[in-house]
Amino acid sequence: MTEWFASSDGEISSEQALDIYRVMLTIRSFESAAADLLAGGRLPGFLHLSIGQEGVAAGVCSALGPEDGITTTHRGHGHCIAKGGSVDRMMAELFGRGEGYCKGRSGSMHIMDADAGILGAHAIVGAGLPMAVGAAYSAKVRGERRVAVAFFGEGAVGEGVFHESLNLAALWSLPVVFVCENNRYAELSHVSMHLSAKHVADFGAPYGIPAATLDGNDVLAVASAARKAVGRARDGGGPTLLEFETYRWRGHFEGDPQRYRSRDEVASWQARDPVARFQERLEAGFAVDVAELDRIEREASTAVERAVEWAESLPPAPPTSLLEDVYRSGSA
Amino acid sequence: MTEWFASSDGEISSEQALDIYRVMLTIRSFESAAADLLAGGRLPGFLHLSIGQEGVAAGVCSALGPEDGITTTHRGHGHCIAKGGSVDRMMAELFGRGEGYCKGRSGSMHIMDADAGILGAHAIVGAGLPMAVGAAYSAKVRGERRVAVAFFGEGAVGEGVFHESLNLAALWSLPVVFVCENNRYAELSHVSMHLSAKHVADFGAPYGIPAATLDGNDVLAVASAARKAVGRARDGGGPTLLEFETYRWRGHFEGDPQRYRSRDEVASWQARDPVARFQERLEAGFAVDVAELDRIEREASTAVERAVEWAESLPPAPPTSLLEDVYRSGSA
Amino acid sequence: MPQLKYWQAINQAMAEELERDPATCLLGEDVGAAGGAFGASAKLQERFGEWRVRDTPISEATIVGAALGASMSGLRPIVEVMFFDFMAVAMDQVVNQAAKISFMSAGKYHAPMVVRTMAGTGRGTGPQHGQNLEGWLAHVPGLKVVWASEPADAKGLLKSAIRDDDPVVVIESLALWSRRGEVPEDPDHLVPIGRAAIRRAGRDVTVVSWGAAVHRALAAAAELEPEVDVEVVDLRSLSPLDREGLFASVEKTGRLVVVHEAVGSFGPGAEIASLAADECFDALRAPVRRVTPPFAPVPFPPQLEKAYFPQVTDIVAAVRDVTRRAA
Amino acid sequence: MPQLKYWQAINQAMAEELERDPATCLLGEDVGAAGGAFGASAKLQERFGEWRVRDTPISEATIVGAALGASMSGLRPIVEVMFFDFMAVAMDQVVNQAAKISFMSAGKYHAPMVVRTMAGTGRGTGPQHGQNLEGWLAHVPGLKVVWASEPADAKGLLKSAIRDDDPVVVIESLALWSRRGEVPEDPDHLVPIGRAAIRRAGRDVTVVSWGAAVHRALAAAAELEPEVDVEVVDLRSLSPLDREGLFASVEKTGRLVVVHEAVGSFGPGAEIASLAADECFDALRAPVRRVTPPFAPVPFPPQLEKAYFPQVTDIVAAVRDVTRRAA
Ligand SMILES: Cc1ncc(C[n+]2csc(CCOP(=O)(O)OP(=O)(O)O)c2C)c(N)n1
Ligand SMILES: Cc1ncc(C[n+]2csc(CCOP(=O)(O)OP(=O)(O)O)c2C)c(N)n1
Ligand SMILES: [Mg+2]
Ligand SMILES: [Mg+2]
Repeated sequence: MTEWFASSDGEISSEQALDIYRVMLTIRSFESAAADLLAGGRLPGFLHLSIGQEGVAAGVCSALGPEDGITTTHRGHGHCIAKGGSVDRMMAELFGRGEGYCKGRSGSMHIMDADAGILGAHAIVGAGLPMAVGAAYSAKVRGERRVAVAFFGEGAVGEGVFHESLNLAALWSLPVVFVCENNRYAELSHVSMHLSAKHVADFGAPYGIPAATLDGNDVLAVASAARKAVGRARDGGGPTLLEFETYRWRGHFEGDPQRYRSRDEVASWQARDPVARFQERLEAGFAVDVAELDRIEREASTAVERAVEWAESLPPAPPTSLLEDVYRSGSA
Repeated sequence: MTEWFASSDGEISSEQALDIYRVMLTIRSFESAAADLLAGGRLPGFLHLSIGQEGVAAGVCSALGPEDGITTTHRGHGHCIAKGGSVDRMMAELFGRGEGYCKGRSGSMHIMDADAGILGAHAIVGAGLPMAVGAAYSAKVRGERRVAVAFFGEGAVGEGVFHESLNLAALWSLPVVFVCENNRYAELSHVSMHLSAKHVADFGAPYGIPAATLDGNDVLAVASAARKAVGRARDGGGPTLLEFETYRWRGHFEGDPQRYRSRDEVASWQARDPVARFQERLEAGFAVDVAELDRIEREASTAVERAVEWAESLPPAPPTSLLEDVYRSGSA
Repeated sequence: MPQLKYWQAINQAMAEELERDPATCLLGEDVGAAGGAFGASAKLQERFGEWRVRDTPISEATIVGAALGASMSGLRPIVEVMFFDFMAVAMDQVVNQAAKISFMSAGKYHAPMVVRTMAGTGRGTGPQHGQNLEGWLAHVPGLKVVWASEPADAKGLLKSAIRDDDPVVVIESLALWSRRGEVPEDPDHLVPIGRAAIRRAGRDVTVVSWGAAVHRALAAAAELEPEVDVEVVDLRSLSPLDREGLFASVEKTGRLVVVHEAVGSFGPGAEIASLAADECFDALRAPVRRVTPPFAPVPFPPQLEKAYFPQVTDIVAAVRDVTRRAA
Repeated sequence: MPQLKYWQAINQAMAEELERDPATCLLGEDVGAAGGAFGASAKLQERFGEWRVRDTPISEATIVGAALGASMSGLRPIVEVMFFDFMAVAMDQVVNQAAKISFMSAGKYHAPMVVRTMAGTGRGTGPQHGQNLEGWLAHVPGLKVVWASEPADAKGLLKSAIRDDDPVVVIESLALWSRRGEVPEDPDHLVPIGRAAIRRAGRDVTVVSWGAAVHRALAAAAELEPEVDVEVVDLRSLSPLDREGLFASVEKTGRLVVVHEAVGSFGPGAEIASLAADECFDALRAPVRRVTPPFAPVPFPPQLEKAYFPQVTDIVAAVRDVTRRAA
């Protein structure tokens, strides 16, 4: 199975590759900036960062079009950026400004963007999976060629809805791709403390769902596997379960003292930095020159800096917004 | 795997075999009587009968001691009788009499008996599994050699708690045996409409839980597999998942018009009657003579008749009992 | 007007809405081939196909979550959760996700979905199939909650719910399943969500109720006549609540009795009672009373169900008690 | 008496009870090696071993169900559900199973288990981590529900809950996590479940509250002095409710304001208000008022949290309003 998902040369064009690179750097910039802002007391709330995992977000979303939908988690900035979410409106949301995606009321864990097909970041572990299945069911009923992707962490396998969602998707042969980012930890606990299976991908077999465990820090491998899974879904082939092995460099949340892991372990994964690896690959395999990469990096960080500047300059969301949008139709 | 669970001659003594037979006939008598009573307007409430599935209840519970615990479902009469529940108190419960297991307040779907290790029939699909896991955790923490068995239908695989329970049991290597009665239907829907896996036993693999799909209408095969699973659990070997293929002869509930299946299908399973098959086996393999079997059958039906007579003669549970036992300690 | 049974009115509402809008669909255990555990979706799969009327596994949480995702993606799903008690299994998706989608997306998404669930009260179903949890749901911002006591409302409220752009929980009474009543044929027969109905006008005391309990309130009113002139308000919609309708009645009568089949403590009646104790304080001439089951699980046999759920005599006694007082 | 922080009091309660009774155990996400997501179980696994203090997968429903099974089999488990909102995931096991075990087994089984859960209110946690659902739980026969506002009670109520033979939900306020207070060292320091505490005696109006809101009620009382003499009742236990304590206070003052951090509609305050509107009707001299958040999901940024959750000024205004009236 793993082989079927393997990447082949030429599958991704240089242009696509540079887009992917831009996305990865935007994610890293965005989250690094957010971390600094929180540490500096300029941002309210909590932050769960995905630095080190950018390959999965960028690779998977490179296989999706705007009509496709995603659901994600408390650690969803990367997925939202990769799916086309605006860093401006995301940053405004983190700042609690009225111009944010939820008018500054919901914060980092709840980015949604109907235009970009971001069905939402949901902070209840596992909660996004049924929603993605539902979006796929809608596509099937309506005869649309849309695909839905559910991003989740390996911790979500502990929640029953993960399994229920797999069953439903398989039973109804729905166009949904389940993307697990196995970053070895759920909060402060190692995967060995919460999961008895060797691989999350093992859960595909009972349902007959194609599944594989792949290197999430190799963005081209991710992109390639995602293309296959998404293509299969779009063509009516049903669901796929992709498990990507990766690692979060930061704590579970910003401020996490991280007593549960060693510096060595972190360092060993930092040595497998998906951004640096892709950079090398771009230079070697795609013959992109360093100046171009630098330019992209600068653009990404500039976009984030501007977002910060803009968002911070806005007034805090007003209390009058509290009751807005509670109901779509008449209110209670 | 299936082979490891296979039965071998001499494993079950004649005495044990006759006990099993008695249990099977008691279940059948009890449920037949209940069906008639309900049809005759003498019983209130709803009934979900397991006639045709007696082999699983009797076989599995023959491997358990009084110290072991079980949880069961809306279709739990058989398991409760096989585990040592009193037909008198069960019948009194069905009649809504104060002498019933719940003082006649809860009815057929909620038989519990602390003395017999019946942790309870629970009418929320899947709800009994976590409880059995908890009982097994208790045995582990307290250093007791007790085993817990969770009985459930194949429909329960649709509920997340089934999967969560398997994960927890495997992760903690708990002394619990998961016993699925795959009777092909969940309410009015065939298993193909609710489960995408071929076999419920397939769900063992991802967790490394030994599992097998076996003939639930061959009570000796059931008993033998249960002995192995229970023995393994008791010796600290961890959980097992046993799927027994079987069939319910009656509707989902008494009164079910059963439009979802053909008479032929029912007849084909009635031809595989676990009671009749065991009877033949007892005569052939265990050299039990027919008179002995007749005697056991008469005793079983007499016990049930007495239970009916007694229960029906009792006064209905009094309204004063409504507030009893809501709290163990002081009330709210 | 044709006479229909309560369940037939539900069936008709769904059939009409499935016909009217191809985005409407129905999901649930046994809703398709079998036509519903209690027949509410009879023949719908035949008419609308196995995708729009779809049998599901026993996975309430995921079915509700999938309906949410579908409702955010162009469909208007109806989910059937077979018994009210089973809502507990799906509570996270109902409350943490569906109810908050409009708010969390700043209105860019919304969840035009319906969760239909059936209350087993009075049908001998016992502790895990007979609970009434409407108070939980009405406590959740973003949800709407309705409950019909008559076939015409069963149709009209369900149709309104299906056309509503917010998630609506529609509770149905199995105890009323075979109740007959006139049901308008008008395919746009909509009962507005948030509007109570005065089932019997009266001057002396307001009795507020919903679902099957309404009929006991009416029977009590009949029994009390002419001694006490009881106004019976059928709430129909718990959320949003018809505050104006409620206040107008209490201002007029000066007395309030709330009757429901959920347990009393921290139950739905408390909201009605305390609204009156705040907003109608000056008009109140007697203690506000709630007539509810005792604080205990639901029993199954008939004699205990009768002792447990509020009966006509209980309502009569409560009304007598509050009207006896001069205050 | 030693000063402890709220979370330290919780930690001490668990440590003492784990020490005292080998049947006591603790289960939850990150409770073991990590010592709890917020530190409440710091060092307990080191002391009591990895079986009695056990890290679990993210499977709230099954963990609660397993605790129930364990509690029926000789253990006295404490389960930690990290945020109050996540209770929705486990609601079925809490309500349909645990709460009914004693009833359904006619008292032959019981469920001496505790579910500890933390309210994120006031900590910038937002719509899925900041809800207060105590009203749901208090509405369930068979459950007990407590909520401490002071470190001493956090210890004493939790110890009572652990020793209680019924399932008790213990709610803890993250907003009070670092609050200091004197905490008795007595290993049998038990705060009885079902008994409210008068935090400040007064004659003019009763303000009932619980959890973190109590401190705002006290601040409001201080601000209103000497103009209005406010009695502040800290409920501590929602179920069972200290009806006598509540009634005595309302009978004395004739005025009632209820303050809580759950939304108002169909919320827990309604029970308090309607009990008073029934049982203390003759004593009431003003409308019964509830001070609660608006009917909307919980926002996350500080300025909106402040606008959302009841503040001292809101309580002051409500008290002024009800005392201004002669009635
Ligand atoms: C139902 C529920 N339980 C617990 C939590 C608390 N929680 C937040 S993140 C998390 C760990 C999730 O781990 P994983 O799924 O691996 O995602 P990661 O954080 O590694 O990206 C937990 C337990 C939650 N948000 N929802
Ligand atoms: C949570 C929940 N959902 C739905 C039901 C309604 N229901 C009762 S039995 C049943 C089918 C169960 O099928 P299965 O597990 O195969 O058991 P069987 O009846 O075949 O013994 C359903 C859906 C329920 N009791 N609980
Ligand atoms: Mg993880
Ligand atoms: Mg079945």
